[in-house]
Amino acid sequence: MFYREAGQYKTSYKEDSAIFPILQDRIAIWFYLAVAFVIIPLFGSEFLINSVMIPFLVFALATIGLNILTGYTGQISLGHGAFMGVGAYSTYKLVTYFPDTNVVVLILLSGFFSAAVGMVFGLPSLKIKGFYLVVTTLAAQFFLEWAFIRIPWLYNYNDSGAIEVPQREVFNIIVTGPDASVLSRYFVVLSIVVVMTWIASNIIHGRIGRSWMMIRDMDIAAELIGVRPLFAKLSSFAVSSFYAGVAGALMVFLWLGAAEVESFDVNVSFQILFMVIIGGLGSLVGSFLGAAFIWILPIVIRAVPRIMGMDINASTVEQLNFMIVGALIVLFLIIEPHGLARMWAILKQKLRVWPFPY
Amino acid sequence: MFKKITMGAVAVTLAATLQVTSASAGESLYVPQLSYRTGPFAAGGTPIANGFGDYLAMINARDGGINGVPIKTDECETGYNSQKGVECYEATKGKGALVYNPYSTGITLQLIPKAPVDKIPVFSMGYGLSAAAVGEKFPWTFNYPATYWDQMSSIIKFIDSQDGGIKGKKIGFIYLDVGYGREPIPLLDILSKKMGFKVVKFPVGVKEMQSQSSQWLNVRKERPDWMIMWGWGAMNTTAIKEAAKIRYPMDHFIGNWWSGADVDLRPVGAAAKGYRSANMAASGADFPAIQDVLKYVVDKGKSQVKDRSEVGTVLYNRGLYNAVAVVEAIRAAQKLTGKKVIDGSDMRLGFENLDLSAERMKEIGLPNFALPIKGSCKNHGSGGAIFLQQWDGKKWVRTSDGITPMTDLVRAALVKAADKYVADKPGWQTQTCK
Amino acid sequence: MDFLYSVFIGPFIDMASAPDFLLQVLWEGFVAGTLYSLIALGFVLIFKASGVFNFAQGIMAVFAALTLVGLYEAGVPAYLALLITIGIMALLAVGVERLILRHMVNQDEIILFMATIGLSYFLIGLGELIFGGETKSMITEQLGLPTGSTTVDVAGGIVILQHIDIAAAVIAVIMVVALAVFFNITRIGRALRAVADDHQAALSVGISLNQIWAIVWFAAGIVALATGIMWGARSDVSFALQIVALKALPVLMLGGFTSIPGAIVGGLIVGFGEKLFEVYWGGLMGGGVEGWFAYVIALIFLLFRPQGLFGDKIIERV
Amino acid sequence: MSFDESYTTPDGRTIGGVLMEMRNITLRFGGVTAIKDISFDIRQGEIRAIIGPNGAGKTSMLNVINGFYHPQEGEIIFRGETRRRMRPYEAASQGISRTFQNVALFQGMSTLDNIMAGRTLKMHKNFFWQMLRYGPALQEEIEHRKVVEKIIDFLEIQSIRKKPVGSLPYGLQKRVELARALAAEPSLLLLDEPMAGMNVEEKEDMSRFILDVNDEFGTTIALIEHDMGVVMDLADRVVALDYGKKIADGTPQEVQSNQAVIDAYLGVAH
Amino acid sequence: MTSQAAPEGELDTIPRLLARNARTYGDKPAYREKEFGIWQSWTWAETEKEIRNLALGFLELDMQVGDHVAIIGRNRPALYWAMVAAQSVGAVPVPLYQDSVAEEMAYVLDHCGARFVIAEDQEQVDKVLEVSDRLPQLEQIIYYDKRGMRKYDHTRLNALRDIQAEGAAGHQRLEPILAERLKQQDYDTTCVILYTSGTTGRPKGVVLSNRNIIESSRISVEFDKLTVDDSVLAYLPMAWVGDFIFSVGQCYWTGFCVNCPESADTMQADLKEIGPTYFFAPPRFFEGLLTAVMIRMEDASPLKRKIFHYFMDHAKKVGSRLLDGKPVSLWDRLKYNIGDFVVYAPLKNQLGMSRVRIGYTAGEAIGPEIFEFYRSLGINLKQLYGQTEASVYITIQPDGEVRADTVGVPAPGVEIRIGDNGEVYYRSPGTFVEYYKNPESTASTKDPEGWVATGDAGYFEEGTGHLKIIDRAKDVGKLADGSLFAPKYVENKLKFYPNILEAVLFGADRENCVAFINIDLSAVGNWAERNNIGYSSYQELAGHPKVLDMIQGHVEEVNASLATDPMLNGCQIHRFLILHKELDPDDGEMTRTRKVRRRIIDEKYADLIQALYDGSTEVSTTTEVTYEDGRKGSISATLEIREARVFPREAKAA
Repeated sequence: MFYREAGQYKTSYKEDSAIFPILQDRIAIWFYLAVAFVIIPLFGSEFLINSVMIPFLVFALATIGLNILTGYTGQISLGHGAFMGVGAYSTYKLVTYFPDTNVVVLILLSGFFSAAVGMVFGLPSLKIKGFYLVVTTLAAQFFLEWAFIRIPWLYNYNDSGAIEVPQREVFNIIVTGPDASVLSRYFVVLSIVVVMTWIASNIIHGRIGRSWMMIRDMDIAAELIGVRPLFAKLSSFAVSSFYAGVAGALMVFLWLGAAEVESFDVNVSFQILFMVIIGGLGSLVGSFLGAAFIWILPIVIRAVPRIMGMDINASTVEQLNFMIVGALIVLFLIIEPHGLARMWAILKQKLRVWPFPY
Repeated sequence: MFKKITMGAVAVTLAATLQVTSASAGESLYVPQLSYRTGPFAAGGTPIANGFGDYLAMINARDGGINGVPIKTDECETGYNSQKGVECYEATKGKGALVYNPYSTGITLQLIPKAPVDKIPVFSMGYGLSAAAVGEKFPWTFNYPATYWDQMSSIIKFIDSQDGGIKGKKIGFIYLDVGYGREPIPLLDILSKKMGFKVVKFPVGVKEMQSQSSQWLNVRKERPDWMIMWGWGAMNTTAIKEAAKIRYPMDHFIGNWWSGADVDLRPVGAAAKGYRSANMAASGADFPAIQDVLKYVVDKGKSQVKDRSEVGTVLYNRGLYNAVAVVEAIRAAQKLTGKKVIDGSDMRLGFENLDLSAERMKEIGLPNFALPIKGSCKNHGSGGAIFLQQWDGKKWVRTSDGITPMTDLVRAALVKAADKYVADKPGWQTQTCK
Repeated sequence: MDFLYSVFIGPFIDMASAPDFLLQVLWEGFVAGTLYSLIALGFVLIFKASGVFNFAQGIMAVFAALTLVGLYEAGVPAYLALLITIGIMALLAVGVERLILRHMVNQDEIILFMATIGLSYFLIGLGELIFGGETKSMITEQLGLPTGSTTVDVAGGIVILQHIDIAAAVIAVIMVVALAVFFNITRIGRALRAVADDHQAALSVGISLNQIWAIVWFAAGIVALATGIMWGARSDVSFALQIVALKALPVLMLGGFTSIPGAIVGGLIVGFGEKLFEVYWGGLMGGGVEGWFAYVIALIFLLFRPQGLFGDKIIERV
Repeated sequence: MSFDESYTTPDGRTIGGVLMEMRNITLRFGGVTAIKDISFDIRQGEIRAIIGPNGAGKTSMLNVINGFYHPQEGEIIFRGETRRRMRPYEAASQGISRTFQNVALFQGMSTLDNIMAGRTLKMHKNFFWQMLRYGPALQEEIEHRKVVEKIIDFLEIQSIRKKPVGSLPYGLQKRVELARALAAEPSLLLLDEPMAGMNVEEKEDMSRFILDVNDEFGTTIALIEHDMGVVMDLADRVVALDYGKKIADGTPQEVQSNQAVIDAYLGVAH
Repeated sequence: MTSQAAPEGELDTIPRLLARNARTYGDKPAYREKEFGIWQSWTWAETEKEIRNLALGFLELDMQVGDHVAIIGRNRPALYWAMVAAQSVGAVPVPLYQDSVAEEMAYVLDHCGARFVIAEDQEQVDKVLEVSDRLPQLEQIIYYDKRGMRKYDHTRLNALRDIQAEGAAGHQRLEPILAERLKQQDYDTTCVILYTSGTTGRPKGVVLSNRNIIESSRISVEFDKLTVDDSVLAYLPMAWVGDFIFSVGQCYWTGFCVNCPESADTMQADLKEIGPTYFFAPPRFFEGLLTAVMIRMEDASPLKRKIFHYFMDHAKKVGSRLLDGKPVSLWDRLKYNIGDFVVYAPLKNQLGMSRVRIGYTAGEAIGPEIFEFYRSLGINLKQLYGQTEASVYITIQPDGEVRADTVGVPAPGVEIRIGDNGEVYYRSPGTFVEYYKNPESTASTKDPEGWVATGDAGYFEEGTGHLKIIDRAKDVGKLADGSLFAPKYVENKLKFYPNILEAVLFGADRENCVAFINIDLSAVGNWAERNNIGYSSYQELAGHPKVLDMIQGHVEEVNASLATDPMLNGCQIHRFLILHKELDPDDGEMTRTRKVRRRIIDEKYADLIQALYDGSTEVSTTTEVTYEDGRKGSISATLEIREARVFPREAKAA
């Protein structure tokens, strides 16, 4: 309905292969960015920004990471919670060793550590396919969880075994540590997520992204065409873990402020996988939708009785929350196994062909 | 379409925030209650939350609040999960929260740095970061009546008093392998050097809480003279069962105060006879204040307890004790500031001036319920004494008087740890005490 | 040098020097392995017949045990509670078939897998809502299961055998035999095998796929109940058990998704392996290696035999 | 005629020397011998057909040629280089590309992306530029897009350019697959039953495209086909297999009149 | 015919207009073509260079002044360039219908004596080569698409790109010759020869001078205020005069952009992408589009359908009034605006017409419903009446006077008179020079004073001065009782029903009228699907009793409306049948422009006509058909004949 595509013709391949070839989509993107960068900071409550937006963005980034691996390359992973941990712990170590370096740079650098770890645990994917890969990534998950506890060096021998985020400034603005304002943290997270989403989209639309999808769709044909499975799979593991690592670092440094190993346990891996599936395999938009759904839905469910003035105790709400989320997940998979992204795409398609039904 | 949902969600959340903010504008004392009635540790979280909530409800019902100002609580479910805990914190801190009782060492660690920023004290009663007891370095954090280190030193002290001393003995330490369980290890290491005993550690991962056969096989292999446990939730029962299985002498097995709940021991029953644990508050309901709770709250159906018999159990009483401390701190703050409605900073002062003497405890209807707590600017952990209780096969029996921790030694170690914590945090807020 | 010694020689000396202890370790490994096998058995049943990788199997075990204990605590006699629980598992099976599987025919396996995770969330919420979150102890005695232990003197030491562990092993064997009989002799069992081989073929013999799924889920529910009782008797009944259930994954990887003997052998390999490794080598690494050991074994194993222990060799075709 | 010299076909194409030679290839799966001691060659610029009844080992042969299966015995000489085994992507980088009996397109991608996928080996811009999708990477993408568009034009699939391949009718999928194989600018193109499952009209189209490919680009083509009529029209030389053995080799006419071939097709008992 | 001076000095030939455009609009797009997935674009400066090189190349090939250059292919920039390049060297372009069979081509090529053929691709080259032995004058074939051409004998074959390259290479030598040639041309030089398809007999080559083309273009451009920023989609046959006027005449006059679709299959999609501002299509196109819209809407959800119809009804009420600038209440305006957002604008967008400023339809009568539909959406669709011989324009509808039932007022500069027999005559600056090599026809069509007979019968409506066309003058006959018989008029009324694709009315010199009906497969097929009527073939569907019932309803409605017409109420259809096959140009039943060839139908289906008049209730027949690949076959069927209700003549209005 909103789409007016007549007259939007492309005179070059650059325009034709643009990521948002339709004008209205470009407008929409700018609109969303404006909301994220201007409207929310201006009008959002601290709770909204700190407990809804920041975690949502962090999870969206992690979901993009896993989506690269699972959605675009077809390799299932249940180790991404731990890969996030690698990013967080390595940022922590980097911040310790280079206290004067821009913390944002260190956060991004930490991605390389998780990328390296991800590649190591991705090696078996060359021989092990499909569901069996779950176990190898679970091995990564549990082994890393164990390592985060057993290697006290990782947490600077803190008595608590937790990593606590020190205060760091970027351009004289405190961005990490307890004194960092919500907005400064929000802007850092938002900027990183936006830039990395853009980069992910670029990679996916290029040769490398295509080689991932080739492996996903038909690995044998891909190989016969000349894709090296080793390179395609490992690069996917690396990029995917890089994103997870940065997300993990953001989670600890710009959201939680401190973390123990439980912040990266297998439940996190499951949660991210959920976000990927509910959002839609092989879709960046879906990564955001999935993260929003899985993260925000429980918050809403928790808020509902409070708003309705119902006197339901917290635990019942939580149990109902479990049931509702569980049931919704099943429902979603039944209605649209391709996730919210597919629904989004269908909706968009409907709007594009409006008033026609197809 | 989906954007609409998201926006709807945001709107709902915003509305929620607004509504509660306006409600708290009325005269009340807002004490958010972070609890966990779900998740793997729900068994312990539930009675604590009940005890805490019921006592506050009793104060409201019986006295109309504290000095006439009603207490308002808001229960937020954390599931013992740090992320959800922080979310609860963020969701409630804007409503004039006076104090946070995180009820999880993990959540406590997250909240400690936030407390000075938001000016809301964190009260981790008998858990959390031990070093936080050092008031100079942690003005906003309290862990009365004792830190884990105090507790550990008391237990070691007790062992030292048995069977001809601890020197040359082998002490096994079985612990839940999270921040909480690892917390006392530095002190244990210090003590082992000082007192000449050997420590063997048996970590139990959260995932293996209910399958500890390997750990106990190792215990059998190592044959320690004493076993000390820092366990929680399902880990406790399983550990005691496994100990019984390998016929470990139960009277040489001592748990800390999170490893000594009724729910932990009941499933093992007679096989656990002789098992000791530390505690900070008496069990049983034979206290006037608890009778009031029964009368004003439980019997009126305003409590979440499943059964009347839950009142008086170890963890219920501990939650109640926690509420007592909060209420008394509020009173102290009101007295100090002369205000009826106080804020977080006032509350901090109240905590520093908390004085739960034996007399005061008697006054509020809990005679001999717990050992005295006397807070100060310096000492946010009080170092109050710990007592031991022993399982007689059916119920807990208090078997010792207060065992004072090795205060000097512990304090020195705490200060060191506190310095270390603060060292890498520029701009960390500290205070000086006279 | 010391390190090499402690890795390659020390543990074996330990083993040799205390054979009774070694036997105890092996026994514990055996018992743990049996329980892994039981959970894995539930997985295999469902996977074989419906191609669903049922993540909720562990939760089903807890849910079944919780229902049993909850009913008993509500005053229902133990055996009646057991029957009712079996009934509830049947209802659950039918419910799963009606509400989930029926609508998800021909979906990707990962989608089905996700749906079972959704199911497990639902069951956790439901279980806690009805029975509360606190840990419950299994009504072992009331069900007539043995308690206590027997001490056996061997090799100059003792091996302690818990009666419940023996019972668990026996029950595991009974279950396997019963399932084998069920699969090979009964009409439904044969139909199930037909389904596993070829859905079309099964349809052509006139068996409704929907019925078969319900039956299989029911069978898996029974296995879950048995697992829940056994595990509950060893430790307690609480949702913390769900994490242990994840161990069934490496067990399945070792055994192959569709092989019942594979599940048994895989479970035992994991059980023995992780106990031995934890007790004799774990200390070197600071302990707690049990958490990942099973997965790493499975991983290494898969690298050499990607189709699992009992799976067929995969020939790739284009 | 001598096999080493080039010659000109009646329709004016030039057939060159030997491009690939299979020498005594034997391939076994466990106990089953799929290919037994087969030798034949493919000459530069020709259309070479491999025929035979089901299970004759035709597809296995193709799999051997492009490195997907590794024969236990025998050697492959490609452009003068002798080799026993090669990885499929090595074969691809040597200029061997193929289509599959059952369409093996990337179902999750559009027609355009599928054909672009065929250019994988020709694209080299590094990760950094890919990440920015700017400068050289974008330039490269556009250059290859141009080539791909030529192929799209060549095979007349403009109208399905942006459609997901999964939604296309079978005949078009086959054509897209051919386009993908062509995108690699192969020197040897292997077609595994390019006309299977097509109607007469589609078969005619496909035949025309195969001839055009051979004609326009001079691509050497080896194809497996069941339809003898098609083979007679298309192929310069035909090799016939049965039960993993070679039973005939020569011009279509020769092979068609070969008694062994007739027997094999009529199913005479062995 | 009055002789007019060339406008604006030197702008009296197409090549000179090109030079002006390259000078004035150098950076503006002149041509776009969807090729290789994107819209390849050429600015006027680039276009000029392309054409110049090609012209130089033509000189290299020794193209002489007055040579005829045949152009065969679909609308492509290169072929347009070839026309202008040919004009530049003084030759005359002769565009041919690309879908003509070789036989038809042979006649035209021979008749015009083309020395050069410029063919789009292998297919067209093959056709020309097939008949080349009969074309002694043919010297060179130039092809554009090199695909498949490698094996051909190239002694008489050249690729267009190579010609251009050669031209560019020899430009120093050839440039002066070109300049000389350009100088020789003037306003009365032949611009193009267009062969009319002709409903009867052999095609005739209409010679149009620069004056004809440029004057017509100038007048029409001024009439509709077209500018350099407009754009058109060139998709109608290049051999048709309309395309030549729009894509060459008006294009070069204003400098607007001509867009060529990728292929016939993608025309609709390309139309949507380009979104032209100036659009021409025959009624058939609009009709088909509307049918497709309605069919697609049938599948929409009930709510959406309701919204759609609600707003479409509103649009019907006020849409055209708004477009005509008539007063509309504020509330209706508001409602229209809402409707615009919800339905009209998206719908126009889907149809690729959101940017259409001026749309024309001509060639046949358009159904009033159809016409109103587009206008109510806010698309300024108008009608015009024209001919090849008039360089298109005879009458035209000015804004604000747009009606479905007339073809408008005389275009500027056109004089019209109605002959005694009702035939329309005109005289204008666009009036053609002559029929090539056919003085008899020229003489019989154009009198010495320059009046041209259109062959159509019509009359001016009283009061408005709008011309109304009834039918071909020669087709207008009399029934046995002497009343007027205008088959086309009735057929059009029938064809306005989406379910009816074609109708052929018989009745000249008979007592009453009968008709053949062709159903529209997509519309009726869709209707059948919704009504659970199974069918496996066109023939089966056409013979289904329920389909017959439905068509009968339509026929009777037409009868009812005819009954009110004072002149034509005798044309009511008494009996009809539904044909078992579609009328097809391949079978010679229609022209390439899809006009019914009555004489052929009369012969071919004599048995059916016979049956319609002899009162039988069914008839069996066998018909020869030509398949797409040229093979012949035959189909047999038994057709049911229906009686339709006829209405009594209403009293003539005073």
